[in-house]
Amino acid sequence: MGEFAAFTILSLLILIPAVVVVTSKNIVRSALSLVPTLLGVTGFYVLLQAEFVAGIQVLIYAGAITVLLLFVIMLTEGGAGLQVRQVNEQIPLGVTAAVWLAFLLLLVFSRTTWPVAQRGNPPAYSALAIGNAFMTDYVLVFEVTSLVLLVSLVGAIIIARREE
Amino acid sequence: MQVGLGHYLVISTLLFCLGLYGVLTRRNAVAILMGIELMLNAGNINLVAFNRYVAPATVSGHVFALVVITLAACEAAIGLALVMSAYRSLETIHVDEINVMKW
Amino acid sequence: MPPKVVLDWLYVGVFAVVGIVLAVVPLIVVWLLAPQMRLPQKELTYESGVIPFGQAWAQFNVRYYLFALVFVVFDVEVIYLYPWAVVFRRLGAFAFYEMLVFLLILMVGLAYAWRKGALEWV
Amino acid sequence: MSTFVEILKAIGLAVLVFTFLAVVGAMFGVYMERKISGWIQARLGPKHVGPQGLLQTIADTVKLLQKEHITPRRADALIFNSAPIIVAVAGLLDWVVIPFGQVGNRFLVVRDINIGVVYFAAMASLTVIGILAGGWASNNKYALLGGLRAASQMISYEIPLALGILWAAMIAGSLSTVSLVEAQRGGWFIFKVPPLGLLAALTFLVAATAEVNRVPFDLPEAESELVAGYFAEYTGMRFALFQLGEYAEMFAFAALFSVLFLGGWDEPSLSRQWAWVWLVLGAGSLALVALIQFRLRHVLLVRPIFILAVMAAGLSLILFFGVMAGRAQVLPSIVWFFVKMFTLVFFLMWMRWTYPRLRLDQLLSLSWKVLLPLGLLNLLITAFIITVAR
Repeated sequence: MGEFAAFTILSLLILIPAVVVVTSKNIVRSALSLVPTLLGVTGFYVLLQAEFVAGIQVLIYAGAITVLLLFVIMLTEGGAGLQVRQVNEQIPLGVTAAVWLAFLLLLVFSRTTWPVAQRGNPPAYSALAIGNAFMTDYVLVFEVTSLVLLVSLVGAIIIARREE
Repeated sequence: MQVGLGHYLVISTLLFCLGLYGVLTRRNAVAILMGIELMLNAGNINLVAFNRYVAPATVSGHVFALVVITLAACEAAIGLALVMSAYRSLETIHVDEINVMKW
Repeated sequence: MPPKVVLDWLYVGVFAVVGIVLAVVPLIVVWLLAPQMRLPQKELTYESGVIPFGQAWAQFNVRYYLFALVFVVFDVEVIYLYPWAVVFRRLGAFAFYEMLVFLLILMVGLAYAWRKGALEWV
Repeated sequence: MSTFVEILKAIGLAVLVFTFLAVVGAMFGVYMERKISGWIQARLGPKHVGPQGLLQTIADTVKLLQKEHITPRRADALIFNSAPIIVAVAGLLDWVVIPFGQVGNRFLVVRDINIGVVYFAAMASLTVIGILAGGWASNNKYALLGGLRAASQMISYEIPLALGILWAAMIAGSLSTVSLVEAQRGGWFIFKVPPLGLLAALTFLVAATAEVNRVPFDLPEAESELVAGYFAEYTGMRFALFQLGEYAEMFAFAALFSVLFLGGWDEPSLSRQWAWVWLVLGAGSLALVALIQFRLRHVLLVRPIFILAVMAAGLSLILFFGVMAGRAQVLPSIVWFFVKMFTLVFFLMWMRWTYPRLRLDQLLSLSWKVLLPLGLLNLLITAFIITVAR
């Protein structure tokens, strides 16, 4: 009961700002509406008992990626873009594609029986379990991640500084 | 009422389609990136939800989610670097006006 | 009774809601107590007493972006250090070498950014 | 049903913590700041409202409550009004994981979240969004510039901050604040693996000072060049909310520093044969008190030192007699928490009048070229020492 109430509140917290994100005429408001959506997703992770992922979601998405987006908005158009039309002429196409995809996916979901496990409890201390997984089973993922980070750092610096 | 896997899948589907709509209809490159972030978040909800309901004792889904978050950060960094670069050479970040391949 | 994790964050949620309410209350009190007289001069943007010109929403230096960029990459790196910090004592030297490789690769990135002047504020 | 009780409990605690922050953090903090600033500048500071001006901030709050709210015509009203709330709430949320002390087997902490320090870092990073939103929504050149500067400064120092947190978490092998304090029973982390513990603590302290935008890292709010930075356009209570968030954050970082490196609520304990150290310390501080009282009575500059010396003398003598009387815990743990937190806050305020403001380029290179490599190396060397080289 309580779980369902929390789930409903969080769903609204995710979906309503998400609608603002994709429809607002003001790009800064779009970017700021991203924050409640991301925090709602954090709430989902908590309900799913993925505590560490929840913390990281706030730290990276809300604390870093949103800030990066806001920076770029302020460094490019900022408020100057407020008068400019923000949407292109593809609205009918966009609506069709989104609704059709949603319909298709929901249809598929409703017809599939997932192999839901009846037993097993999530690890109580998820950071510990994740650390163990990274250091043993997923060690290759872990090391390659650092390469991905390195490449994206180098690439982004090259792209952003090109003309100096 | 119990919250099951299906509930999470429905919400993540809706979020994904909202993101898709944003990507298809926005002119502003930064707004398109925001749409992509929404879609990645929807994917992440699925990863963690499947982990919880299909294999609750493991953390593989959490690990994938972390990797996706990492990739989202890298994608945002590179994508926004491209936006900055386009803005500096073409004075616009509206993707329908960036239509020349070489300046 | 929800599991500890959910309960912990339930508190966080309640704190956020109560915090917002308590932060709005003084604003309502002000709205009730304070005098209100709208004057066009009062609502001008403050620019040290000079009549403001132009929009503040103008462009700024690209440098800000470069720092934000390096920040995002290193912030992501740090999230991998947290789980490592919890387990590495249990796993011993092996975990140390894994992290050494991870950090060395990233230090190359830092050195590159340094070399290319992305950490320079000119 | 029990969930409902928990929610009521959470609401009660939230009101309690918010009141605590408003009274101790903002009101007393502002008073302390003004008094100390006054003394260091050889002034008296607030003096007229209440004994020694103690009620000055309450008078100020009442005044702020009656001030008109002005929203500049060209501002984005919705974002403009919500930005101070974001900053204040982020400051409040930090306090969920701060442990105040221990009574018997119970810990005085709102919730001991498993990933406490990650949570703290995450909530602290939310402040940046509020500041950036406030600076942009004002549509004011000073405010936007201040907001951008504040944001780039805060994000630059978040990494060294996280490395400092990680250092302590690594030694304790845990991310929860309570177990971090418990792990320091035997020795505070600032003394661990000398001198690397001290180095990590200093990295963290510098980064924390920058993170809360205090001198010498206060250029986002530099009153002499940017008027007031990102809150230039904010009036009355909305300005007060920004201040509340800022002070809440400052006290939270001071508390976190003591949790990470100074043993939190842990009492500094010496065994019986070392108890004379307390006596020596107490006698020394008493001598200092006497010197200031009889010789330098009229020099305002030494008053902060006087207060510190009185505190040190009192605490060391109490500790001495407590140890001699054979008590395991001389003072309640919550006292120690407050002593450590206020000493650090005092230190931050002292620094404000000691160091000049850094330039933006100096500030950024301090973070990226000194603190970040230092923090990473410190982490690696410490990890090497405690695993491989043992």
